[in-house]
Amino acid sequence: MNTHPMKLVTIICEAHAREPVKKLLREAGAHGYTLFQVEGEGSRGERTAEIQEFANIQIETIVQPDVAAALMEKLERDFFPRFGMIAFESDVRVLRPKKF
Amino acid sequence: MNTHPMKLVTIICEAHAREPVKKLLREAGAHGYTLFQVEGEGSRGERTAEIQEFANIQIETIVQPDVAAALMEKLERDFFPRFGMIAFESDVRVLRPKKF
Amino acid sequence: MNTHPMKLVTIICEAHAREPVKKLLREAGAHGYTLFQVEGEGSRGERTAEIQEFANIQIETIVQPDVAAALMEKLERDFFPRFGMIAFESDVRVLRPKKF
Amino acid sequence: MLDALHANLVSPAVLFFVLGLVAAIAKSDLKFPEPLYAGLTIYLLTAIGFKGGVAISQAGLGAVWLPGLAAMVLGALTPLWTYPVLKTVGRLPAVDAAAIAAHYGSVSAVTFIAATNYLTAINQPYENYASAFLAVMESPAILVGVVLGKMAMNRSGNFPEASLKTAMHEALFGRSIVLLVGALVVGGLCGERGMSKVEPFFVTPFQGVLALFLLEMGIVAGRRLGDLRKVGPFLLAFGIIVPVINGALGVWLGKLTALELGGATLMGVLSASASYIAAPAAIRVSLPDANPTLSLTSALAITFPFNITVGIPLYLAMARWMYA
Amino acid sequence: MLDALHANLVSPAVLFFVLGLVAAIAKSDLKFPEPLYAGLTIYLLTAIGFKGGVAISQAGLGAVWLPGLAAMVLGALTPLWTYPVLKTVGRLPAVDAAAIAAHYGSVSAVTFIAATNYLTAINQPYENYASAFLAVMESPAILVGVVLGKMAMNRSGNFPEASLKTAMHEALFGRSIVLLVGALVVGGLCGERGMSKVEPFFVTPFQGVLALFLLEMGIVAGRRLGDLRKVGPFLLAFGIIVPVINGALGVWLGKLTALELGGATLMGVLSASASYIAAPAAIRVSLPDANPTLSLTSALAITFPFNITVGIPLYLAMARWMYA
Amino acid sequence: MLDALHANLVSPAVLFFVLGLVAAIAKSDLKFPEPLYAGLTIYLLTAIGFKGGVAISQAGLGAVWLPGLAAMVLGALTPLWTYPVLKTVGRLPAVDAAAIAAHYGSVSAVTFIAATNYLTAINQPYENYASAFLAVMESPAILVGVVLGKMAMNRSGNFPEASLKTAMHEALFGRSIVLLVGALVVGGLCGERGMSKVEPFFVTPFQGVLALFLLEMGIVAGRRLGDLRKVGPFLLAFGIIVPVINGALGVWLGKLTALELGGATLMGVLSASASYIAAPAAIRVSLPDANPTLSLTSALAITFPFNITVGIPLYLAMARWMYA
Ligand SMILES: Nc1ncnc2c1ncn2[C@@H]1O[C@H](COP(=O)(O)O)[C@@H](O)[C@H]1O
Ligand SMILES: Nc1ncnc2c1ncn2[C@@H]1O[C@H](COP(=O)(O)O)[C@@H](O)[C@H]1O
Ligand SMILES: Nc1ncnc2c1ncn2[C@@H]1O[C@H](COP(=O)(O)O)[C@@H](O)[C@H]1O
Ligand code: NA
Ligand code: NA
Ligand code: NA
Repeated sequence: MNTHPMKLVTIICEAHAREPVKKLLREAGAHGYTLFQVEGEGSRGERTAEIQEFANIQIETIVQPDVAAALMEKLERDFFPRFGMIAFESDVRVLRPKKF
Repeated sequence: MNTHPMKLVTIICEAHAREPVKKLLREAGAHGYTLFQVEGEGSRGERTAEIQEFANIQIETIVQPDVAAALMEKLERDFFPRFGMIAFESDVRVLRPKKF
Repeated sequence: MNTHPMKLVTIICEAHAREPVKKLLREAGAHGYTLFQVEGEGSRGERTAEIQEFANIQIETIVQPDVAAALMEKLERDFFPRFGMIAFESDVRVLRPKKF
Repeated sequence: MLDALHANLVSPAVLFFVLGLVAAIAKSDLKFPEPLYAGLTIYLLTAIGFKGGVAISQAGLGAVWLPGLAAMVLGALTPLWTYPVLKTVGRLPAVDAAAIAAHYGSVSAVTFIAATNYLTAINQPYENYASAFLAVMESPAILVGVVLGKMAMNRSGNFPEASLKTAMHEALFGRSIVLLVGALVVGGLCGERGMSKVEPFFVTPFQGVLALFLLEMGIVAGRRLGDLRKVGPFLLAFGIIVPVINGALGVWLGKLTALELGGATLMGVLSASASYIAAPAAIRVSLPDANPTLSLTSALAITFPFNITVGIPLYLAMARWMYA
Repeated sequence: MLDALHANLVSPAVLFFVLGLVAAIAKSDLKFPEPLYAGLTIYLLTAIGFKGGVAISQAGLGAVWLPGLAAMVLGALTPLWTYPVLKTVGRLPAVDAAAIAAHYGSVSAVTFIAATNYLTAINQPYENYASAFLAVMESPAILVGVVLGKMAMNRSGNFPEASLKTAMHEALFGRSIVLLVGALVVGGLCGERGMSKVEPFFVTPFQGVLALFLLEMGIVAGRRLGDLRKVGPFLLAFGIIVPVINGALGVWLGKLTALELGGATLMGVLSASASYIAAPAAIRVSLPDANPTLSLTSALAITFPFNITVGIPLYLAMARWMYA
Repeated sequence: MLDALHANLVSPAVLFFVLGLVAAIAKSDLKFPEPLYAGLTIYLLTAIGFKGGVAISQAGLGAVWLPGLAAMVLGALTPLWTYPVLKTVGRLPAVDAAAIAAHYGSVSAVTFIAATNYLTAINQPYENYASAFLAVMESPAILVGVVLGKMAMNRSGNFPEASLKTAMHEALFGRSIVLLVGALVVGGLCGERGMSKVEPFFVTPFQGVLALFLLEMGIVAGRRLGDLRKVGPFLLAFGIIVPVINGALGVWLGKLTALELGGATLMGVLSASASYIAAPAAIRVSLPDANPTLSLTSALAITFPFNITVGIPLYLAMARWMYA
């Protein structure tokens, strides 16, 4: 199998950050994302999923390493101070690397 | 702790591919899977989660490395040309390796 | 980018284990978690998501390596014999390591 | 009796239940999304609770407390006789016996609701405040069952959650209790005036909602049918004989505490029914060593379908015989 | 005709549909969560099926079988003439032609329901058992379309799921068929007595629920409008002309099989409508090489809005003309 | 006044709200799944909008425009006086003051709906077209609040989304506005004839649905009670005193623009209510530096329960006094 290394960036944030984060992904050069409705708990307390506007979402995107680095940097600078969120990256291997 | 390396194969696809993918997993020798209802965007445009038949799902399965390789190969050959989907693999460590 | 290695522990279990697992996370020193409603299949058969009480959940937590090791140990000893569940760990890199 | 059975079997509610069974057996992809199930449950429990509360506000607590107390005692005592049967006749491990006993001492709200529906359909009057008995019968047996299980295995104490305290909180503030008791209190405070405002939502469409819900319950029960092999012939017999005994006990106790024929039938139905939501949830965290397949399959795939189809008319026939 | 059109366009159902279109075009964040969509679908299908079953129990199978058989044959034959048109006039690949032909031979339950709604609103009587025709017309064309597609590409057999067997199971036990046929049978067994119990749920609020559902359908269809560029002018014309032809055929066949004016109109509506749920699901797994954008966009973004707004009154006008 | 208060407190809607509060405080696991919440919201907003639209079609736009314009102006002006109060008396940062001011200038649809419910229950007539005021009062204050916030922090412009443009789109096409204004227009076009078709869905069961929805709102508000410590005594007082002032202003303006007693009460209710869905969504993306705990806790855990229980009868008492 011919798999290619790529970065998976995961962002967990309050639902209000949805459109700003999607805009960031587009600008940073991600070609797609996958979005999960989640519940969660962190430093800002529990976040149940009863009202969409108050809920949590998880956004995952597979990108080239340099895009991942740029994404993480912008998240830290512009988003972390303003939204309840965390982000992390990990290593994955994909087929069809041109797609990402 | 005695953890054992294993492969996590993640498949994100249109909901119509659900039964074919489940069948593939069984045939390839996976002993289980976990399934998420997700939204997403990729080369085929946005896929919201309003109508189950038009929605996106994510299927994750933990398997032995050789099973992972076989899975990825079959996905590339038989599924990618036909369904809107992506797939990737990553490294995880499990307890009770015999289970997978 | 200054990212820091951390462990991501993923637990997939029957919904009835929700409160016990959350309690375990708190006691083991995790500072947060994210929870997904999922479907799944494993050695205990298929678990659809129709009735919340009979459903599956996935809980993810990002923790320091030692916390991860302690978590996995307690899961194996106290939880695996009693609940339908699996757990695995993987490597991620985060910003703001103090948060976890 | 045959007439009563026929009237039940061709009602929309029961036929939709059978449709659900058939869909599950035919492996259709038909299923209800979880939030729809949750929504229907919330509706049914608040509706039945509210109606019961209004009925209490009219009948007065004086009429309710004695049969209510009797119902509670009956529920609490059921595990005490089923537990030894399960252990000695059924040769089940103590913890499994305790778990199953708890399920059969507790009650199934949907079975109760289907029974009220049936009585209404055949014009058999009943005390509307009977939903108060439903509310008080859910928890006691669960607590008794947990104590029995704990006593049987008090050496293996390495699981901290496995505590009576968790079971207590679940029994008092679990979602079905909060909805049912809460709506009872709300209905009691509002009385007839409040009822007139919400009747077109909580009462008029009720039977139709129940029919739709039983379609889903048929699917859920039908999926469990495959597990019948796992539970063995003893539990199969247990899941039918015990409801019949408990049903008779309930009807008799209803008569003893001066309920009318309809109310005694409902007390029989409650006693005969087995819990498949509240009890599994509480038992799973309090007695995690019990095998959930045993208790859930008997409550959901044997006793529930039996009661919905044959049991309810049978308990009515018993009541008619006792009141004759 | 203009009166009939106006009556349709200012009905709550159609106006809510237009509101949904507008919301989607304005990129509003308004959307219905999936379980709500699923719940509304389950409600509409069981309600229409149940009503149809009760009607059959009153009219007798004798009145239903001939037009029902005719409806089935009409559905099965539609792909046979649309397939060559799509291939030769539209110059589409064989597998896409087969897929689209299957969609147009099958039916849209929501279009049918909107039509019954419209007839009720303008006091035009119709045979209530017409929902039986809806039930039997969904599957045949899908099976025919799959066979056509398979025959066209029988060399490329490396995809095991792509089998007629899958399509058969989907056609017989897919969720919409199970709900519709199941509710028909339930309604037929319950008859008028069962109806009286569930009428306040399945009948009285039906029109309002439909209006809300069409709001959602407007959003869904509106999102597809962007794909209109991708399908090209041929499919645009196809998506309007074929329904008109099929509508006329349906009305004519309805008259031939002795339906009344209202029933013939509904047969026309069924024939004119294109499936956008059952057919896509079955075709996607049976003919995975077909491009879903083509069939789904024409069925959902062209034919469905056309029928909901202009088509339904048009088929009624046809019927009035034929019956004059 | 005490009579009016009592009538409100023992209504099913308010009692279910209290039940929700209790369930949350007791840490029950009772909760409504998100799609159920979304479905109830969609129902309530379309129902109230549709009813208002039908009322406008009967009363004529001539009767509505003047009080409508007044309502809009009142909403837009509210942030202008509350903002300095929050900044100087409350010593809050400018951006938080702007955010809170926007919430209190905007409106809570559920509070409004509960008020119409209450007036109906005590047989106090009101102008049905008052939902038009609800529709026009949601957005203006949000825009004014965003401008105030932007002006206060115009140096820190490194966050591109934080724009007035986003807030404008949200204010015009946010889901609640689309549902409410859209249903108003649909209702206006359908008129009385359309109403007769959907009344059994949109009107008859409305009060019951509202009761169930307020149960959920009680849970949501109850969960926020723990944050009361974080907001401090100033906001606690603000969350009760400002509604009373705004309520009086609204009633007075209603009288000035020739509304009847019932309509003026509703204008008071709107003015007194604070937004906890639309405003948080818009402010969170337009003024992301504002602390959402402050505005949300005061709107949802202080002002909303106050209005639902005590406020609504109070504003009616004010209206009675002014109209006496
Ligand atoms: N250590 C963690 N592991 C997994 N998820 C987390 C963790 N900390 C926070 N989260 C998620 O991130 C969301 C926002 O975190 P916070 O801003 O810390 O409240 C939470 O609601 C969780 O869903
Ligand atoms: N770069 C990406 N990162 C994460 N998910 C993706 C990515 N690209 C595609 N997806 C997911 O895969 C689905 C199918 O992708 P596509 O076939 O490219 O439209 C999308 O709807 C997304 O959920
Ligand atoms: N190999 C696997 N890969 C992914 N998820 C699994 C796997 N095995 C089990 N699971 C998940 O864990 C749950 C419990 O597993 P089990 O106790 O084996 O039935 C299942 O319902 C699945 O959601
Ligand atoms: Na019982
Ligand atoms: Na057709
Ligand atoms: Na206000």
